[in-house]
Amino acid sequence: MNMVLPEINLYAVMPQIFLVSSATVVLIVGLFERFRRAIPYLSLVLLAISGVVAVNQLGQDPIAFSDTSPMMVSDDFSLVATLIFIAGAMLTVLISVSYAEARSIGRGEYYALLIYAVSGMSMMAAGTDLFSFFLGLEVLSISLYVLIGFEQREAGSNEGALKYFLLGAFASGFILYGMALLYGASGSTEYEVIAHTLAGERSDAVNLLLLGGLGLLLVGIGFKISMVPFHAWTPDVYQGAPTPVAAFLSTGSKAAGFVVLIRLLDSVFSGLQVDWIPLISVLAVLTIAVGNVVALVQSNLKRLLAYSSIAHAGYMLLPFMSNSQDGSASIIFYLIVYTAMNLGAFGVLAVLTARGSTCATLDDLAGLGSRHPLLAAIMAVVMFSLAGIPPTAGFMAKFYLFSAVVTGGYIELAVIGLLFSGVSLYYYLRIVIWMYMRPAARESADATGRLSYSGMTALCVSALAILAVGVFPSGLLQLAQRAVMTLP
Amino acid sequence: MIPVTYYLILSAVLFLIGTTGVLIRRNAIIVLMGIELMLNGANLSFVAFAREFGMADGHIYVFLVITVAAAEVAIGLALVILLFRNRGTVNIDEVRSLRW
Amino acid sequence: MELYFFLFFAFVAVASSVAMILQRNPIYCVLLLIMVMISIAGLYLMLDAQFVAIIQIVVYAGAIMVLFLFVIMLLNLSREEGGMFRIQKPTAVILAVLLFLPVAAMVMSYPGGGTAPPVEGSQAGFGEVEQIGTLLFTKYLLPVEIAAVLLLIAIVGAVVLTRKGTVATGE
Amino acid sequence: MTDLPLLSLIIWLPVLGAILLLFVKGDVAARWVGFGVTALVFILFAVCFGAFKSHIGDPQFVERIPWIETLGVSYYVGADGISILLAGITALMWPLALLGTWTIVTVRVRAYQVFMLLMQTTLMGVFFSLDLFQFFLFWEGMLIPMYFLIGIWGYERSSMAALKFFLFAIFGSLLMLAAVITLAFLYHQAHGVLTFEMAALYQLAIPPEVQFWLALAFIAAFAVKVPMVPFHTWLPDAIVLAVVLVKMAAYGFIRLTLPMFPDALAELAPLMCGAAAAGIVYGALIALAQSDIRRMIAYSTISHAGFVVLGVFALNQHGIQGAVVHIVSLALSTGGLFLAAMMLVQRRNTWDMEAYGGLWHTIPVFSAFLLIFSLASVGLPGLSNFVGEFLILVGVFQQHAAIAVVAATGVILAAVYMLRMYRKVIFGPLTRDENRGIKDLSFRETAVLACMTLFIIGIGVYPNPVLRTMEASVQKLLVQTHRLAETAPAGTSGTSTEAASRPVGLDATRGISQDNR
Amino acid sequence: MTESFSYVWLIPFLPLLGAFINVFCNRNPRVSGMIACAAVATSFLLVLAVFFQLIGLPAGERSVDVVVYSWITTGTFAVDVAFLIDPLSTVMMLVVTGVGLLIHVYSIGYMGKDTCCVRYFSYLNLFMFAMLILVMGNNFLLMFVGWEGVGLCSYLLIGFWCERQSAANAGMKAFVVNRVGDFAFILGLLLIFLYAGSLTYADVFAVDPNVLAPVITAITLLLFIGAMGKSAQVPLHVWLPDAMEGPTPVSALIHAATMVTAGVYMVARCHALFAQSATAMTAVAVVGAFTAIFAAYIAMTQYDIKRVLAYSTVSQLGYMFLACGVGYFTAGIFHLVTHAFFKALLFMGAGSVIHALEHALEKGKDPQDLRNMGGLSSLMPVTYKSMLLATLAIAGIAPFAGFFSKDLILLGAFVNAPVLWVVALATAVMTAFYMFRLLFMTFGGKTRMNPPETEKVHESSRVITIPLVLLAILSTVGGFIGIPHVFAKGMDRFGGFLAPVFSGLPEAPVPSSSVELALMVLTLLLAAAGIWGAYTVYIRGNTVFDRLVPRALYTLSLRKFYVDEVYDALIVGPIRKIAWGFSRIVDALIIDGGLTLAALTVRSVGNVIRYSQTGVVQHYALIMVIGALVVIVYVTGYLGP
Repeated sequence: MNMVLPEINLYAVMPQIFLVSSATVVLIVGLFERFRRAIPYLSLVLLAISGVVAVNQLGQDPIAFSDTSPMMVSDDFSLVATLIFIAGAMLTVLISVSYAEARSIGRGEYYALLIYAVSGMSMMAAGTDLFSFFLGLEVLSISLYVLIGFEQREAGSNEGALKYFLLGAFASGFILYGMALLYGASGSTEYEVIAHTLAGERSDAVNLLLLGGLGLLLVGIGFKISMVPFHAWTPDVYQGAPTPVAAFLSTGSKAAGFVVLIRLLDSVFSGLQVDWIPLISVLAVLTIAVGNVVALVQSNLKRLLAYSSIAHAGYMLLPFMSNSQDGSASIIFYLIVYTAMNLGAFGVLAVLTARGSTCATLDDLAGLGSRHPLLAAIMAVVMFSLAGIPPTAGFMAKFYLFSAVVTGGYIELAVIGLLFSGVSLYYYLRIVIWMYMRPAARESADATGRLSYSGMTALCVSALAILAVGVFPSGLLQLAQRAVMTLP
Repeated sequence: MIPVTYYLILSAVLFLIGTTGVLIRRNAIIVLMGIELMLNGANLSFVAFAREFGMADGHIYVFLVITVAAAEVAIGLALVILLFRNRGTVNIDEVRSLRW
Repeated sequence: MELYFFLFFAFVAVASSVAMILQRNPIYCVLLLIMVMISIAGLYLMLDAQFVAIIQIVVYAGAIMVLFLFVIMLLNLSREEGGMFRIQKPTAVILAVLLFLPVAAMVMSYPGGGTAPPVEGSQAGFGEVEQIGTLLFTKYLLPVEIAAVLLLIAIVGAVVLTRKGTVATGE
Repeated sequence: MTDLPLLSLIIWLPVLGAILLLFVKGDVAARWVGFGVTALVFILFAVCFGAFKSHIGDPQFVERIPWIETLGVSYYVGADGISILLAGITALMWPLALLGTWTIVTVRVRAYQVFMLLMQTTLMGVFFSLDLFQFFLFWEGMLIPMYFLIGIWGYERSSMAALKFFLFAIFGSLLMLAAVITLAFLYHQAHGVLTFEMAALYQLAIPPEVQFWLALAFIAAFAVKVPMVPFHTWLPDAIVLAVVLVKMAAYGFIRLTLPMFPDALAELAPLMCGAAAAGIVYGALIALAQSDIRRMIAYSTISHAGFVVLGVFALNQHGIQGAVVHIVSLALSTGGLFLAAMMLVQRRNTWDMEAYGGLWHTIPVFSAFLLIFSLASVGLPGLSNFVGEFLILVGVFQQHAAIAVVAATGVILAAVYMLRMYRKVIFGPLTRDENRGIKDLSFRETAVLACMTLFIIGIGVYPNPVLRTMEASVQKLLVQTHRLAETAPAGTSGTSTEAASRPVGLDATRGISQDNR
Repeated sequence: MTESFSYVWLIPFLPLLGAFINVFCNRNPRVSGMIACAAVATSFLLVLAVFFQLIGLPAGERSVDVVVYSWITTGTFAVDVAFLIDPLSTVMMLVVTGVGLLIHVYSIGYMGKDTCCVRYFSYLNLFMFAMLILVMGNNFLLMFVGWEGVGLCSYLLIGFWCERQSAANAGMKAFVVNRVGDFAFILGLLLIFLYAGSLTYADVFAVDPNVLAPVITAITLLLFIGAMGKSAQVPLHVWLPDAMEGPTPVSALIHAATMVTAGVYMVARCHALFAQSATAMTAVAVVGAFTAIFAAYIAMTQYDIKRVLAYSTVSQLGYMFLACGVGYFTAGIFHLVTHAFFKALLFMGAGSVIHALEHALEKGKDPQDLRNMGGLSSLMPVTYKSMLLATLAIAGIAPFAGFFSKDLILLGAFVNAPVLWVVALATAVMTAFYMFRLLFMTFGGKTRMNPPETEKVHESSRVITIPLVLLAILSTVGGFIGIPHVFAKGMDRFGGFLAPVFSGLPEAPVPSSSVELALMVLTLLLAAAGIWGAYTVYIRGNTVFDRLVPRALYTLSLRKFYVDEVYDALIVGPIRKIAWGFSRIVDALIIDGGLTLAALTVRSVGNVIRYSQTGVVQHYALIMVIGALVVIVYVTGYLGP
């Protein structure tokens, strides 16, 4: 029996290889107690190296892993996505340092799992086969289950992890069944083949299977990006998870979901858009509405941010309707900005609650403006950005996103989205009010606590990035547009 | 020769029984088992389709799914054990401190 | 003949799974699930998927389900613990039935492969270890590697989560 | 003309000042920096104004730098007669406001200066933007400093007031954003190029029914900020910088709504005029029922803002020029009134009119200034408001005589509420002991108010420099509107015979709704 | 031509300068009066120069526009700051600066000791400025500037003693009522501009009547409403009696001699427009006549010396409007001039009395109440004599100034509107009655003061009496500038001087000399009857009228026809209620409440969704399955097999 080994190109999976190796290195080094303090920084360096690798490959023609079965591809899209994930992870590492240290979860495994998760996301982004996507998703998910439950002594952390796990696995089941249907319809799980099936003549039955498969995939991915009605886990899990993990969860994992969704909806399933456009638009509007309306009545900050992140997912769903390169680019751009914003918001909470309780409510923020002016200023910038007020990046992102929606001819969707984003101002600004216009209700435990340098660095970086992108968005816009150019 | 649709129907039935199990059981472990049942249902479809196509790719998928399932089970059971340690119960409806 | 086999396995699988989700004793549940696994393995054999069938029994029924059993014993879950949601039960069943209708309608109309031609009978070596192995090491090299990483993560995760004595070391 | 990028300097200097302020320690130093920067801006503006050629209707001092190329956005600033006037009043008011609140603002002084400076930047940016996107950016960006200024340094209930204001404003703005995007999209459809350049968008032929909705969206944004009834309820609680908003919103009307949607205006302009007139009376009536000075001023602002809107939507030269003059005067008179009131409240710590009385002999200088500002607000001829009001009435009277009549009743009511306030606060017997010891204005305060008074009288007595500055620009604007109106669908033309029989007072630049009769 | 008058801008400017100097450069109360007087005196001299220069011109060229600078220009709207020098404005300027100067001088004596006299004099000067702008402007807008300017000064001066609540209220009332008139005035201006295309007198009056025809009645009526406000014609007269809260010289200057006559001046100035509308002319005449008799009726029973004079002023203004309304514009202006003399004098005399009594009367006694006076003729001889002359003048006794002007008005009324003539005649009787009532109650009979009080009463100082004497002379001989045709043909210098201004009007019908003479005699007789009546009642103490006149009529007069009360009930009250309603109900409840309700709705929806988040995983899973069901059903289009 002769086995013909396929031509493989490791170059195509270089970032992923680097990420997995980095994680493993961190894991191993973490076993040595004496390097404990160095681990976050080691992780940073390793992530940066992976990032450099990814940057290095930018701008080249897509490289597939192998010619016979591509599985994963290194194109600008996946690379840009990977860079977003890496940046998010680096910021997460920074805001984790003091938090993890204070809660004695700052072991090698924590950072290793973080990087594994990034590798999983990267695989999802680069995957050109439902299975590489699925496996990447699982790598991500399993890392996240552990990360969320990392604070073993905290009942909330444990509960959050279990909830996320059960529902995540449940959603995986749907994805898997959907994949089975797609496999049945096209005989393969490769995106290209599925797209080919869609492009060619196809019987009604095959069409049905494709649609059913897509629907089930949407359920699973909708879960990841917390699209209504698959969103219910979001607030509970964010609240229970260690704050840096929640930050990571709300940015990286959601971004990964969207990246996959772009690949699927805009290139693979674009042939079925008449079918999924009304569906997605209804779900998007629902998502926006539920996220914003419930966030209005929240006083727990993590839950509030959770609902806000649901709302943002809704905004990001809108450009799919336009089904244009601008639409996809606007999602990528939004994701970049969103990552910075949400990491900033959760980061502030992480820095604030590093020593204190996990429960940060609005009242805990009262008087923050005078207690920690810099922290409050960063939070304010982030809130304005989330609300989409210039000159922050949030505005640019929203602008680009909604212009894509309008360009697609869905003005009414844009108007609905914009109006709800007006509603969102209420809760974002409430935070600012509490920080600056309310005296501290009670002396918080962290009132005099020194803020960690690493956390503040991360926060300053995100705040500055938000402002810088808000004023000079060109570079990132072009990056986002270039990223989607390589999509078929 | 049994038509492939038989298998597909069976797989759908198993998948949905699994789903129902997830929905109605309070014991976290059983819920996890329900999820396993769902995966098995999907697997059956894969194999049935593979037979239909005469290509063994579906088998590989099942192989991979089993791996994933194993990984999930490991984590899931670990979480359940942790839960039991923290709260002395595996009934997930009693674990609802995070809500509203 | 084949049909009887099919019906037998299908019946066992469905009956066991229904029993599983209704059974209150977790241990019985595990055993019933193992029954399901085995009947599915039987179906795999009927579908010329010998390798998968064996894996199903060895890994799934053998290893994974034993793990379940192990944990249940470990936690010493009493008979009546667990149980079901009363109100949610009918809802869930109705939902499942409702969901079954479109899915069934979908798969019922399945005519055969889309791109690949349907194959009659067994190809040479279809579903045998050799073919599977070849595929695993050529076409599916990357997924297998990822699966390896996945297992590593799972191991690490399980260890991290269940490691006892993680007393807060914060000074 | 100098080679300096004057407009950019004017726009961005305050930001530099704000950054500088971050490194300044101490309240006094912060105040000086704030004042110094704004004064510098004023000087720069003076240079700019000196070099401005009023006979040119096109933007001058134009600077254009590619900015966000992917969106077709460039950094594009320029000043025409209208914008330079509004920028001018901003440049003037800022140092005065900072000087006027020198001792009134005692908490977080540094932050106050920072936000005031940022606010100035956004205002200048709005006025000088020639790119719609950039305009919107500044327009929205203004909300942030505004929000803090209202929330932190406002008076009671200020944080909720700030929130309320913000929500009101943002809903309007978001609708406008949707319209902005749609405009760019329409342009892209028509010409295949993405651009936000205002001049280009003016030329866009938009189907009338689309125009209608777009115009409504724009109007929503501006109406909230002007504010027009019934979008005004944020104002009484957030009066602090209301005058600023009137300026911006009216500018928005003039710069964007008019030339962009001529066909829609045929339908909308009479409605807007009617709403504005209703607002004038409504605001005045409510001002009449207030015993709180701040709320009284707030409602008077609503009433006056109605005049501005009325003038703009008269769609003729008198109306628009009148509106601009009125905006400028409002900044001076209402701004002065509020500043003076703040000075008084700083001394006695209450806004209740009933708590005062008999101050004439105690603080004569203050009383005199308050009188002048009140009278200007009342629209006394010889003071600046009169010029604006009268021109507006002239303009509107030509279009909608009945509406002008209703609006003119505001003149009566203004006298009633202003003098009522004055009588309660200044006149009457001195009954309360705590009012006895009030100190009169300091030299600094006197200087600030005197400066405003000078301008009020100056514009009232000799408004022509102001009018001449914008004349060419307004004409250009109207020509723009007319040209598009003429290309409008059938049914809107054919009034030439009618025009011949018009009384001689009806000039050619009467605006489109007239033509549509 | 213009060059020769180029200095006229100084005429209004000098008083402004005076005000400016007083406000900013002068802290010395004593000097302030000097500065003010000097400014006005110089203006007066300049006016005289203008007058003689104008006389030197041929009659046809006695109308000169002097443009100072271009004021407001937008598109077709162009208004200059420019002055019109013609006989009419010159007459007004003479009256304003002349009488004004005397009152300024008088004020030094009257107000010199007030602590705020710097402020007082600057207001007074500012008023002169505004009034001169009003009469000199060559266009409607500039007139409006002066129009409002005098209103402002009136407001300030009425409220001069602002610590008195009543003074503050009166000032506000004056301003607001005037604003009602101004509102109409503005609308009139707008109409004029709309149809005439200009606001300059020369342009407007030259416009073809056909162009203006559709709106001429509206224009003139609107302008007249403005005049009614300023000149206190019924029903907008309510502010003038209250305006007596101001210092007495102010009442003399503003509320008798100058400002209140602005309406008459305006109507005369716009005679070209008014003449085009018979309706408007009728309205002017009727309103004037009604006001004349209405105010005279009220004046008969008032006890406040200044209020009597105030109602008398209203009444006399009514006469002037009557004159204008019947086309006798010259008569109106003539009466304006003579009225300025004698009414200013009356006020100043009253001021002199009040000034004297203020120091004499016990605390709590009102120095303005006629019932606290009596028998002052011996104590204050100069005041008494000059006031006697003025009273004779206003009563229309020949040959005092009032006789000539009033006679001309009555003549005009007789010729054009006999009904109104009867009214005017009745008014003349009443005027004689109430004026002599005032005189008798003040100076005649026995004193009603205590002896210690009487001792303290002294004649006023020279500064006060000299202007009185000067004005008394003018009141006596002032009428001779307009001797009627009956007595001497061509001796009507005044009419001749104004003739070029009113040349465009149709020739008024002139009755025969005998009729004219008969009318004069009748008038004189009736006036005498009025005087006799007053004498009977107030010197003799005869109570015949008490028995004859029903109580109700008396009360009606005393209570001023309850006009203020009616206004309170019908206008002020409802507006206040509407304002309150808007503020509390529409604004707070409906608009703001509606928004709050919307916000609450959103919040409660949020809360409902929030509390559906039960924390139980299976519930979440259930939601997911429902979602999946929806998705599947949707994408496959199957609702079942």
